[in-house]
Amino acid sequence: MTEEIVIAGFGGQGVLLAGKLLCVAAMRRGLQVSHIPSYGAEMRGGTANCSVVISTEDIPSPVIECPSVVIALNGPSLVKFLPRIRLGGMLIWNRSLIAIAPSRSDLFSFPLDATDISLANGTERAANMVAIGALLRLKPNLVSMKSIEAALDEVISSRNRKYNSLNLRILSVGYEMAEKIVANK
Amino acid sequence: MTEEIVIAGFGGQGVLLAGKLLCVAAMRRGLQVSHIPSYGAEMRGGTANCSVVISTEDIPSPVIECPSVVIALNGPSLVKFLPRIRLGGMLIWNRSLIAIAPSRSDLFSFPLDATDISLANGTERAANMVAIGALLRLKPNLVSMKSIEAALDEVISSRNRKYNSLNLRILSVGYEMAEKIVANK
Amino acid sequence: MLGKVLMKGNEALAEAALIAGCRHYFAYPITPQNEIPVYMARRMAELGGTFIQAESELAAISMVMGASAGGVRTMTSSSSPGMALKQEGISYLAGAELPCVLVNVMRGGPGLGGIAGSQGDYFQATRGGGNGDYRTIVLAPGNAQELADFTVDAFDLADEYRIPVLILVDGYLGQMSEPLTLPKPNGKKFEKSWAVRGSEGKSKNIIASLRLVPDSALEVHNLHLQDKYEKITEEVRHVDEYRCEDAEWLIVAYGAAARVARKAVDSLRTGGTRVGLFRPLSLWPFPDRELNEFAKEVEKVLTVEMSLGQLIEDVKLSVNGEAEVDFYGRAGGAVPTLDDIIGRIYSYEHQDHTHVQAS
Amino acid sequence: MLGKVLMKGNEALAEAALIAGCRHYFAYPITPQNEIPVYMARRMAELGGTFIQAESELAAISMVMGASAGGVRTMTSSSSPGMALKQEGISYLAGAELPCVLVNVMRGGPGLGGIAGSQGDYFQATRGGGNGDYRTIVLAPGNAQELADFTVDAFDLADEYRIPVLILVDGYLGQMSEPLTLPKPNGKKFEKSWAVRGSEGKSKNIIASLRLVPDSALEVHNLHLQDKYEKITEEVRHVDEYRCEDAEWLIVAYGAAARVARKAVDSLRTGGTRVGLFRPLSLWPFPDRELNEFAKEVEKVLTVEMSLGQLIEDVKLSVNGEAEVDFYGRAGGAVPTLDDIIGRIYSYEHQDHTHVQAS
Amino acid sequence: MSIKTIPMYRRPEGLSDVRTHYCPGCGHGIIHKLIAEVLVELDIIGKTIIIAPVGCSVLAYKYIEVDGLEAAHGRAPAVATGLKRALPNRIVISYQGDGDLLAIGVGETVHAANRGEKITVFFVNNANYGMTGGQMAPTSLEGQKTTTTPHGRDGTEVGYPIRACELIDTLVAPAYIERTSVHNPGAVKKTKKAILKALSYQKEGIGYSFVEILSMCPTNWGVEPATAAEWIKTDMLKSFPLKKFRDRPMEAAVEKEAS
Amino acid sequence: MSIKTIPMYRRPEGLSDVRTHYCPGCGHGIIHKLIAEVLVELDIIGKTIIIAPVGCSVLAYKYIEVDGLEAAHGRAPAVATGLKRALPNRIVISYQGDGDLLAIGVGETVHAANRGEKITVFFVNNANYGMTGGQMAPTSLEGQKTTTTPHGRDGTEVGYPIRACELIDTLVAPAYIERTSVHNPGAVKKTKKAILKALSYQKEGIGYSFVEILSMCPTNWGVEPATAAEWIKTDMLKSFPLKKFRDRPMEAAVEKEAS
Amino acid sequence: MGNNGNRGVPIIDKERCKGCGLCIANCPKKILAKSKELNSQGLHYTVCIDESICIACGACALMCPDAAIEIDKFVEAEAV
Amino acid sequence: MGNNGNRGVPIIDKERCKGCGLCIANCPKKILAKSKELNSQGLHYTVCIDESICIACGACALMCPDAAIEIDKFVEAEAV
Ligand SMILES: Cc1ncc(C[n+]2csc(CCOP(=O)(O)OP(=O)(O)O)c2C)c(N)n1
Ligand SMILES: Cc1ncc(C[n+]2csc(CCOP(=O)(O)OP(=O)(O)O)c2C)c(N)n1
Ligand code: SF4
Ligand code: SF4
Ligand code: SF4
Ligand code: SF4
Repeated sequence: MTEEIVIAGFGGQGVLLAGKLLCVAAMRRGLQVSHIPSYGAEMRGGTANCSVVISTEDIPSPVIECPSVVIALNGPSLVKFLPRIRLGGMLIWNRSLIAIAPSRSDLFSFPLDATDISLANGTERAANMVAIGALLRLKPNLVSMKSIEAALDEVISSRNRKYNSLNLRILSVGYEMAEKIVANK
Repeated sequence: MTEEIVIAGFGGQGVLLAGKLLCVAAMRRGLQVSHIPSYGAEMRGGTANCSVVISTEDIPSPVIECPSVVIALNGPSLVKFLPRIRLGGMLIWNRSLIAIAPSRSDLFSFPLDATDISLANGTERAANMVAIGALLRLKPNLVSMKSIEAALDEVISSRNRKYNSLNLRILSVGYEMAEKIVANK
Repeated sequence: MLGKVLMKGNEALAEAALIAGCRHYFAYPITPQNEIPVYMARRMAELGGTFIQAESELAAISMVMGASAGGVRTMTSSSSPGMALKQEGISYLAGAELPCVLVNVMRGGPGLGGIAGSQGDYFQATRGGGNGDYRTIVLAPGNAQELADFTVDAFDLADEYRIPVLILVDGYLGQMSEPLTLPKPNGKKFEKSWAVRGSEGKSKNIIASLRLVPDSALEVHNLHLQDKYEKITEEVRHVDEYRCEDAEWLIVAYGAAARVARKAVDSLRTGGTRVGLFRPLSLWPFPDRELNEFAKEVEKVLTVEMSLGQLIEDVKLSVNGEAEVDFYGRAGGAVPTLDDIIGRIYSYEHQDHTHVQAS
Repeated sequence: MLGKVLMKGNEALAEAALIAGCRHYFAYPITPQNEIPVYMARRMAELGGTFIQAESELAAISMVMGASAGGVRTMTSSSSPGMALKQEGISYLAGAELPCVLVNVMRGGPGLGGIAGSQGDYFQATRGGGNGDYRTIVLAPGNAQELADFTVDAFDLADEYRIPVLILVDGYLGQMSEPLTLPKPNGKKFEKSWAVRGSEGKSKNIIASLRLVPDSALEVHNLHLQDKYEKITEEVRHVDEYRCEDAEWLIVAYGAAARVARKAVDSLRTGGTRVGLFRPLSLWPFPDRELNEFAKEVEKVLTVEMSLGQLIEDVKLSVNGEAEVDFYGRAGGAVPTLDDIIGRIYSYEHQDHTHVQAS
Repeated sequence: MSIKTIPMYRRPEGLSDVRTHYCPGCGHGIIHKLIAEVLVELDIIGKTIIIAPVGCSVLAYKYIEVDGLEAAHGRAPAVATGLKRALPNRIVISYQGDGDLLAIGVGETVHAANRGEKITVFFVNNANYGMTGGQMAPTSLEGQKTTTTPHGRDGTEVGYPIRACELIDTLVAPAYIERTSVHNPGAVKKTKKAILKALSYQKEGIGYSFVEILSMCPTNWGVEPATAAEWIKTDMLKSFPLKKFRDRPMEAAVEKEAS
Repeated sequence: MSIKTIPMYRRPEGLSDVRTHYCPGCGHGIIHKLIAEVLVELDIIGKTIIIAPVGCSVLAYKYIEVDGLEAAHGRAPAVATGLKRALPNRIVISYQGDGDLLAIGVGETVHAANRGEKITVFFVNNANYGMTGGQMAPTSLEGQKTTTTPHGRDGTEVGYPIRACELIDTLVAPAYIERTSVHNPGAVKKTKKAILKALSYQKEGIGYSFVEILSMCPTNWGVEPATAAEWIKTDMLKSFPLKKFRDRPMEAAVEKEAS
Repeated sequence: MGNNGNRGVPIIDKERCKGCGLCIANCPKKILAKSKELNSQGLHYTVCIDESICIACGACALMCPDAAIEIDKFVEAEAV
Repeated sequence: MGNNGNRGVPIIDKERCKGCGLCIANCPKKILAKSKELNSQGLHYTVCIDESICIACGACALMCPDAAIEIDKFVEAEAV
């Protein structure tokens, strides 16, 4: 099993954290993992993204040409990564910030009102958690909710750990959203 | 024919100029020549010297390990180069500044009162000319007085060319000194 | 995986330097190694160590020179253009036989180039971009675990041989996070009676690369260095031979490029192609004899680099005509692809079979 | 000899640069190349050209970058440690494809080392001590005449290929005076529409090594550079083959070392030994095919350097196992001796004869 | 009485029609805009070359409609020197950040100023290294938290903010030295005046001019742009008072030295 | 009333028993002597390390009985920084010429001073590059003939003399800055006092000290040593007035910044 | 004061606007605000919520780092 | 002035002396001069031509770059 996941969004949307969470959770399950941020522009103002590879085998390169999963938290990210998703791959996208639905029909596309859900839970910064929650449901063999819970404690600095329960709550909302979508399909 | 000549003395004694003179004169005779100053110490206060090679053949290296001729215008130069002169080589030394006669008997040694002669001609800087004059006599096949005369005009900057006749006069004194020594040997 | 931590390569390296006892780190910011100074800024404050953000790379390498001369373990890190600026200083450190650890997290060049990972400084690292006949040991880790482990080794090697040791990494390895187990302090101690700590109670020490008097002093010094380099060449030869034993084709690669090559070997082996990966872990000294042995047995050697023909020179020098040497390289931040490597090796086999049939 | 002038190597080079039309020269003092800035200070004032004694080598190479970008012929010179400092700048110039002439009058290293002539920067010159995949043309004159002639060529090559051209000399060649005939201006003109002179009446020009967008831009740029380098490798291959035709033994050497080697060849030939001198005049591109041809015919190749094993890598890469490659090198300012070279070649013959007798 | 609209302000022609890569609220954009305006007003845009530093403004030449040239990190004044000496009739701008100009490049800064190169240096002081992610700069304030001074800059350990104008003001040659800011509209207006003066001096061949401009880096200061502008006013101005340090033609400089 | 002789002055123990390579009348010798005297007087000679620059004094460590360390040209203050941070209880001296300190190394000079490194810098200003044969230095006077300014230094073309003390005096951290000279016995005495103060400050851990010393280079000035000393008095002092620029303990510096 | 009686209108290029808010913070009349909508960059751009009281001071345009604001001024036709 | 009544003698190490003449130029009593002879370095070293009027001011020793001059001072025995 190898999943090549790109998580992309604005700077403040916590895409790096989301990637780390996945990695630590998968690592604790004994899987091989790699995580690399895009540092492709020693410059400002663009999108932020990270590439996460989770695999039962050694990982050759952390760089992902054609992702199996893309999580696009904003419009520019969608524009950038949509064309790269592999045939039959998965796209999770933030409908709160992306007005027009993606144009490819050769992949599994899951819209989430991620920012809206986050805001509804009293923060604007947890769209990433919604998406991770959804991913957990959509790729059930990747990592469990339990391991993500443990990973949250490991990855989040002690100063911010107080938000972990909120994060988990938002995560499960994402999970349930995905559940519903899957059920409806 | 190849002569490997080292000219050495204090900074102000014009050793580089003496070397250049020899080179230009020899070059005009169609000989191969090379001249290199000692730049062996990016530092101060030592002796100045230059190595001159004059040859009928191509010159491999301007660096002289064992000179065939050494012109030592002061004591430290003598100390430095005496041991290096090749067997049967020639030493021309400035008796005005060197108190003790050189110790090697396996070479041809010619003392000159070079500084005294220079001073007697109203300058303290022409010991080099005395020595070159002597060399001309002692190595008659090297360069002629005539070619040195031409070389003087070529090498000396126009500003100082007015001293050329004086230089030539001192040169001939050196020549005659050598003449006398040779006659006496 | 279970007892491991997930760390960014740059941070794994930094933490390993601390484990090795480095408390004097000097650097100037540059992408993609910025995590190292940022990490050190925090940790040195905790440990009472010294981190100075130098005014330039020239100053940083000179601070390393001062600290090393004082007898402490010291390190600097940079990336390609910054490393170019350190070349004079490295030459001085090598000439003065001062131990230290240098890190180059390479990015694409030439010039300002870009900041994606690259291996374009192989020549600079292995041949020395500074002046004169000198060498630095060059280690080439290939994952976060090796980044940490080799860093500890680097400090030991530096002290053992009184030589700068360069850890050569590309930006991908520096930037990516992977699971690793942090090394334990090994407790090795090195006597540094040569350090300049004041002459009280002993004769005075002088540390310099300058050799002026007598005329032969500099040649003598160089021959001494050369002896040391030969000793290192005998004693420090690190290589990872992966499925090379019965190989018909050999791939040579290091760092991030070698990770892809290794995968290619696995894939090709599954398909029945007898291919191996020769991964030098020390780039200087280069394990040339070892490679030459394999070269005698194989038909062709493929060099895979993230540069345009640098590693291949050491490969050719090692192979010395014993086998054909082929080249596949990417530049300016691109990573070799699995397909390209597999395709290339496959093409040999294909050619070969054609050849066999024709004969 | 009669129409010739006696000039110091450094000054011959400086005057030739003026003959080639260079009116913008920037440098920082360092022995043994100081005659060049001193000469330029005087002559540029006479000619209305620009000489700036830069505040450092870093500044000097950057001034060259500015002047070259403005479309004028420009040069800088230095010696080993100073050259180490210019490496980043050279990488930028190469990346931005700016023509210029660089001079390294080498002295002994590493570090401060000494100031006697040496060839210890061969690696730095031919492999590039800067960052990334780049090349500079490297010319290796062997006497004052070539110093002058190659300097004029260097400016033409630089403009033709938009590349920095490095003249690599040792301190002995720089310091010694020899007879030479000054070259005549050749009147070659090069269009420089790429220069930045203001965008008035045309679209704007940008000169940079940076390639950020798209991701592949830097690789594309590198491949473009590589194409150019391959073109140069085909077109610029300079070598002086001296008595090589029927040689049984071959010596490879450049610069001051080659002068001694040439003499050795003459001596040995007189004694009946069939030996030749292969003297590369361009060190990059290295005339590898040419050397390989000879290597097939000889028994052994002796590399003679004023360094401790640098040129030999290019020799081995060229010979590629076709003959044994031996090494004789001196370091730190020493010059190879005639006796040593003759002795070494003689020893081959002796061994060989023994061998023949034994078989 | 009918009402007509007339254009009071238009996007300057001198700006290229592209989106910059700068973060929202970054001062570089304001400064680029002013330079573009002045180049057009002085009618020198066609003979100007801008030398971009290594820093966030590394692509400055893509945003202003002039020829552009790269310099290695810190070396822009030396590159400018070479270029101006080659083309004395062109206008040469060295545009630099504080890491570039005061850390790695302080030598080139001091010496180009000291030679009185007839160039113009625009020094964007944003109190940190923007491009590489907010490390301490020579101009970071005491106590300022940066990624490499996580507990705030401690002057006694890593040095105090260096004042570029004051440093350069110890030299004889410079013709014009001023420090301005872009933290509010009034400051922006004064900055434009300073840019205008600097470039007109160069146009007239008068000599070296240096304009330091305090500028927001909201991203790395970790605040909203408006808060960043406020921080300049409340904090930066204390260490970097706005001031015209020198304004004299070259001849005056020569006289001063002679006397 | 019988007469006895007592030793009034003895060659300092701190000097090595070797001949220096300096030219006759070179100021480096005088300055070495003073440093050697002070190191003994302060009883710190056994814990001092001198960092020699690249310049005529490249072998300084051979002449003073202390541990010695080399720096690359211009980098002595950075080397000193590394060493002092490694060994905070040792006395670290950075001894530098004007090419070294003000040309290639002005960056390291400014930044070590700005960090207030607890080191001492002795700056030997001889208005040219001695070691490489008398080229122009940043401190060469206007009109001064050097091998690279054969017609005399022209300030408008190649810059005016740079004043190191004035430059450093713009920084907050330094504790002690003074310019002295060795052109006559009185000046030598004052120089010794300055050296003493600088090194005792370091001994007490007070902070960065900088002593600039005007010094003769008869060889490259092309005059007799006595004439060279006279030239310092008649010419150099005009551009480089002798002055104590700053003398305050670190705490004062901190206060000043805080206020 | 100098703008006494002046009237005008800011023309905001919503695609150039990065939503930094410097114009909003510096508008003396407080008539600029963030849009509810996003532009194609996904950013809340600036809009003028009451053009009628714009005094054409130019503060917003001066502060805009992206030169996204132009200003038109109203003048009495005969005065031109 | 401060040396009123002081008496002493300079002790010059002729082998260390480089003959620079700084001592000679700075001796207030003008009692130093160049030797006729050369030392082993071939240099004219400094000699004191009239020790009787040396005031032990130390000027020569202060100026000597080669620390070639030491000074002895004469004192009345009982004063010690
Ligand atoms: C030789 C070298 N060293 C370091 C870097 C990395 N680097 C790029 S920009 C920069 C500093 C940017 O800060 P500043 O000059 O203040 O400009 P800003 O980005 O804040 O506008 C650094 C250190 C580099 N590219 N080259
Ligand atoms: C990188 C480098 N550049 C240049 C030199 C050559 N160099 C040696 S000493 C020196 C300057 C000496 O002048 P200064 O610092 O004033 O000291 P002085 O000799 O006058 O005491 C120079 C340029 C060098 N050794 N290294
Ligand atoms: S990081 Fe700072 S300086 Fe750079 S673009 Fe962003 S706001 Fe501007
Ligand atoms: S050249 Fe000048 S500084 Fe150097 S030793 Fe001689 S007099 Fe002293
Ligand atoms: S200042 Fe410009 S970029 Fe910022 S919000 Fe206003 S219009 Fe948009
Ligand atoms: S000062 Fe010293 S070296 Fe100079 S002449 Fe007098 S004793 Fe000799």
